[in-house]
Amino acid sequence: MDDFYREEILDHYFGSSQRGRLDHPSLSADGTNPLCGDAIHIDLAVDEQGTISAARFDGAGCAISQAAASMLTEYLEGRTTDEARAVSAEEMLKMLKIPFTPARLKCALLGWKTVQKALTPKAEPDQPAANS
Amino acid sequence: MDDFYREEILDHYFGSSQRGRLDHPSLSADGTNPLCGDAIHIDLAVDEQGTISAARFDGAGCAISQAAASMLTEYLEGRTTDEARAVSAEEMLKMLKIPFTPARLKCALLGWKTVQKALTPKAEPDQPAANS
Amino acid sequence: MSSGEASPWMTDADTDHHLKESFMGRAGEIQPEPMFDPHSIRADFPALAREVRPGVPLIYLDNAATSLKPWPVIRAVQAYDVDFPANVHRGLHTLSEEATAAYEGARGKIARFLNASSDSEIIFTRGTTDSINLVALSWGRATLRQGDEILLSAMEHHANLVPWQMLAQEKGVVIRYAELAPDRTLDLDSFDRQINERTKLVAITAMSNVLGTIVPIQEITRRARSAGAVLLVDAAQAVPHQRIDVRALDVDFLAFSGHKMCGPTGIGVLYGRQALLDQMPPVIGGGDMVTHVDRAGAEWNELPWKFEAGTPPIAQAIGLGAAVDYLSQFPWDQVVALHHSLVRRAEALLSAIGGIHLLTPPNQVNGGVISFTVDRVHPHDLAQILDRSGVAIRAGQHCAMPLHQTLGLAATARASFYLYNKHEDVDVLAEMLQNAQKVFHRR
Amino acid sequence: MSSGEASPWMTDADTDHHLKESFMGRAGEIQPEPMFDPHSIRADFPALAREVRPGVPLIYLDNAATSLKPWPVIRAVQAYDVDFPANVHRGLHTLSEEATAAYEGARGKIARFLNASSDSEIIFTRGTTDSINLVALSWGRATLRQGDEILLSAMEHHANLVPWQMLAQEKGVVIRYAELAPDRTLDLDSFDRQINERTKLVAITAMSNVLGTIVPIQEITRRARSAGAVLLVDAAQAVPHQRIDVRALDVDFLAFSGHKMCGPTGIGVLYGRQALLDQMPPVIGGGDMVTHVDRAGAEWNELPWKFEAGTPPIAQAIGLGAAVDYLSQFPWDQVVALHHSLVRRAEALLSAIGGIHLLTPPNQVNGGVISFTVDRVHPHDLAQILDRSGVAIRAGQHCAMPLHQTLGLAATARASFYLYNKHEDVDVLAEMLQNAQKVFHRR
Ligand SMILES: Cc1ncc(COP(=O)(O)O)c(C=O)c1O
Ligand SMILES: Cc1ncc(COP(=O)(O)O)c(C=O)c1O
Ligand code: FES
Ligand code: FES
Repeated sequence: MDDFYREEILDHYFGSSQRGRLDHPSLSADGTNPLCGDAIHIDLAVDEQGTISAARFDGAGCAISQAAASMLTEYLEGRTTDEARAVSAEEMLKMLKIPFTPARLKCALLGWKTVQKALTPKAEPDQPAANS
Repeated sequence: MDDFYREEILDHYFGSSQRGRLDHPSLSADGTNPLCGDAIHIDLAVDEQGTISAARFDGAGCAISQAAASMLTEYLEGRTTDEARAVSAEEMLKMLKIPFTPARLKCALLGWKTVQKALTPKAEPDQPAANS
Repeated sequence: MSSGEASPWMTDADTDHHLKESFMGRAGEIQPEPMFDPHSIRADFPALAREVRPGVPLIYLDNAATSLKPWPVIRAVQAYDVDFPANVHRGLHTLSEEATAAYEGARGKIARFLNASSDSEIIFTRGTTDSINLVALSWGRATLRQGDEILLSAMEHHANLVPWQMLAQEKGVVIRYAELAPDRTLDLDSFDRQINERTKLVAITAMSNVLGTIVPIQEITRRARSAGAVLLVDAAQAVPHQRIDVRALDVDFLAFSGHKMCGPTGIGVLYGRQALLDQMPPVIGGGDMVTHVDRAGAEWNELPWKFEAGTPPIAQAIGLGAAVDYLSQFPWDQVVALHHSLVRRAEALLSAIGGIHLLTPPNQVNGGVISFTVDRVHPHDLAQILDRSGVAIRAGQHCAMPLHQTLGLAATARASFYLYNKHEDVDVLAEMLQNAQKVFHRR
Repeated sequence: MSSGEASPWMTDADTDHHLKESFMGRAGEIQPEPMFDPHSIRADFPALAREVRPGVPLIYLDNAATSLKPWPVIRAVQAYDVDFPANVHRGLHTLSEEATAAYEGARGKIARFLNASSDSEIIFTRGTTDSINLVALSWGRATLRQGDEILLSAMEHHANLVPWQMLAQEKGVVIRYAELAPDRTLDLDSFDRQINERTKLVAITAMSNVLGTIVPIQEITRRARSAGAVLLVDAAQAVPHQRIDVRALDVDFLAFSGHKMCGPTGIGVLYGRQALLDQMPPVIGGGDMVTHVDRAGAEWNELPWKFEAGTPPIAQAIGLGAAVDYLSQFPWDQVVALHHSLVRRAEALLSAIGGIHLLTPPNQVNGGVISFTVDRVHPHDLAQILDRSGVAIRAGQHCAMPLHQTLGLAATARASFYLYNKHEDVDVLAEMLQNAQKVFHRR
């Protein structure tokens, strides 16, 4: 019916089991979409082998940004941090299967960018998102 | 031939007997046309009865501004300062008999404005024209 | 605006009358003509004829962001480019004289439109933002001292907020905010508590771009005057939607943009009281704002050119003049009534749907803006879903983040009307909102 | 530009080559096409079809003030007003996305036109004057300290003079001037004497709007670099007349206007080196230049939007993009050669008349400007007399009063050419100048 807001996207938006925070995340980061002020928080638990045992997202935003974050965190669980780092923006967009306008691109990539930020070795100490 | 630059205007422009300075002017003033930077100096000699015995103009500028100043100073000689003060902008334009565009209006009225300035009782001490 | 619907703070009959006079122009002489009909002018706006995509006509409800442009304005801009594309002021040739006459003629039209005392009080700028910054960088930097106060309201657009914050940072000036009343109109009691003898400037919007409500400027003027403060009015929304008389309102500065009132982009106006403008230093230096320059320094030109350095937006000023002509032909009290009735209709239809929360204060004098949130649907998703039906609304914080913080909302959706919008547009909006709810509610 | 005609300071073959490369773009790949013919494009410029008064066609020789506009530019502006008259950046609806794509697309075109490193280095402004003032108010106010020096040349336009004088006044900065050589070209020896370790900024025109001569920017860059000074180039005349490659020229800031290069009024560009722009504070506050605002303060947006507060000149930026496309289709070395040959022809014809004094240095690389005085005829009278024959020239000081003071001239007349001017235009100019002499010489 609506290729943007199809079943799968809305499932991730409303009923994601990935939504939430970890008590003791190994890595985490906050990201903001400057166009709208929406923010995403990412928590990752990484075991000694470098495998992501749990990934969670939290935040408020549009269906696209939240669904994307949900899909990505789901995908990351069980994968290594190296594999996670290797996920490209294009792969993120492919997961979403949505025809993107420039404005929605930032929505689609908000979670992905925040994950990349969490995975960046020399990540600065986390700052509260500006406008959450 | 050319209704702007007709004989009379050019006579005043090139051969005006009004051009020059007075040795001991009773009143004088400087005026500038901000559009072009052209400047006019006006000297008036006024006798005890308030009659303008001599009027001179000096300066560099377009034919219109110089001719207008020449015509006006010629007209003023023998008239009282009250009569001089009463000369309106319209009368000045009538003397010139030229169809005026807005830009040339400032040319036509430069001498007239400077005369009015010279005649203004509380005229500030004369300043050298900015751009002469 | 039917006379029964006055905002609660307009209790004083006199104020009410003045307000109407100054906002509505010839409101006194009630016109016997038939009610203004938006259908009659839709053909003037070529964008209304377009389809957003094949088979989907445009329903443009983003007028608070920018209005559509009518043919007379488009043609006026084109006439400059085609017939007399010359620079102004400095040329003696015919094209330059024509351009100068058209450019200065537009200034005159705007002066008369606002009932300014003289053309010298009309400074052409790039827009409202530019106009307000001009006051901040000129009057503000020259006048304000550490400890002075600027009074704003809780509902200002960033354009009337950030310039003052930048100035406050530089000068050690204190910014205060007049709060909203519980019904989200301006709280005049709060205003009275915030204004004091240190208040050097009151800078306030005449109409909120989020709430649509109209601020009673004469109430503000009276208060600013008795505090001895200068009054700047952000009229970006008010000038397109009301008739503004700067002398009746007795304001010091008034800023607005061409593009929200049928004019081109790239042009705006700062009205300033001559006595203030005369004292103010220029901000931007260059050609045309000087009478003399030498290696040591320069002398400033007279008003308004002192504030118009360089080649101005000539075609755009001429276009704005055409927009003023265009708008002036309508019985303006009826246009005001149209905007008001569109909002009333939207209020009624949207409240009936359920799950929709209106931000716009109910039953207020409103210049044609309605903001809302829809349960479970993020405003941006809403805007996108509506767009597929050709309905253009705006989502986000509408450059009014502090207002959204005050209201505790991350983002809102906004529909805003202008003189070509019809009641059917509101009906489609309501229908499409229900459609969006269905998409999001189906589980 | 025939290769024999190099300016005297272009002695170094290498510099000469670089200069040509950066100014003339693909000059290396000499085109085999037939010589660029201005007749072939005159139909693109509707103003050329007009009569100044019945029976008197327009001969437009005031291009240094503003150029005529071709249909593709007029149509691009109109397309925005007709098809997608929406605000940019903040909207999710189709019109807004189309407007944003067109606006940012224009930025991309300009970045490529200038060979900038990134679109972020292209700031849309209102024009050259606005661009230069932006640097003065942002970089200048943040960086310069008492005793620092700014080096200008004797031939600057007020736009590249007054902003620095205002800054100097505020900051106690010293302004120095590189003088002209006796042939009225820039005296590089004087430049070398004026630049020193206190010089923090060199701000210089790339082409004089009065003399028409082209300043060897790479020579200037080299000197600014070794002094450790920032280099700003006023390219208001150069961008319309030459191909500019900001990376080859290695400049820090470059300012120009749309209206002198076939674009609309109301738009200009500041190119800035990203590393500098990144450090610079914004000047104008408002919407779009922030990512976050609360009552306490704001966070700035990234480049280029940090410097573009409020609704930008959308239609005008799109029009400038169209102008860049329009100009880019021509073999530019041939256009440069055309301008040069028009000036050569004017030089030859005017010198032959007698009583005419050319200001424009003879036999120099010239971008299409010739200035002169005529004995006994004031330049304004001259302009007026020529106008009656449809010939549009400019008279006065051309916003370069200090240059005129240096030259000891109260005013000059200027004819300036662009790519639609033909040799016949020069012939008519010469004829009409003789006619004017007759009017004034008849006694
Ligand atoms: C060399 C030069 N610099 C600056 C300017 C100012 O340009 P604008 O008036 O478009 O701001 C001009 C044109 O007037 C110019 O010729
Ligand atoms: C109330 C208000 N003030 C200021 C502005 C800024 O206007 P502009 O973007 O045209 O400078 C707007 C519109 O965006 C507005 O609605
Ligand atoms: S609208 Fe904010 S992330 Fe999509
Ligand atoms: S042109 Fe200067 S006074 Fe006429």
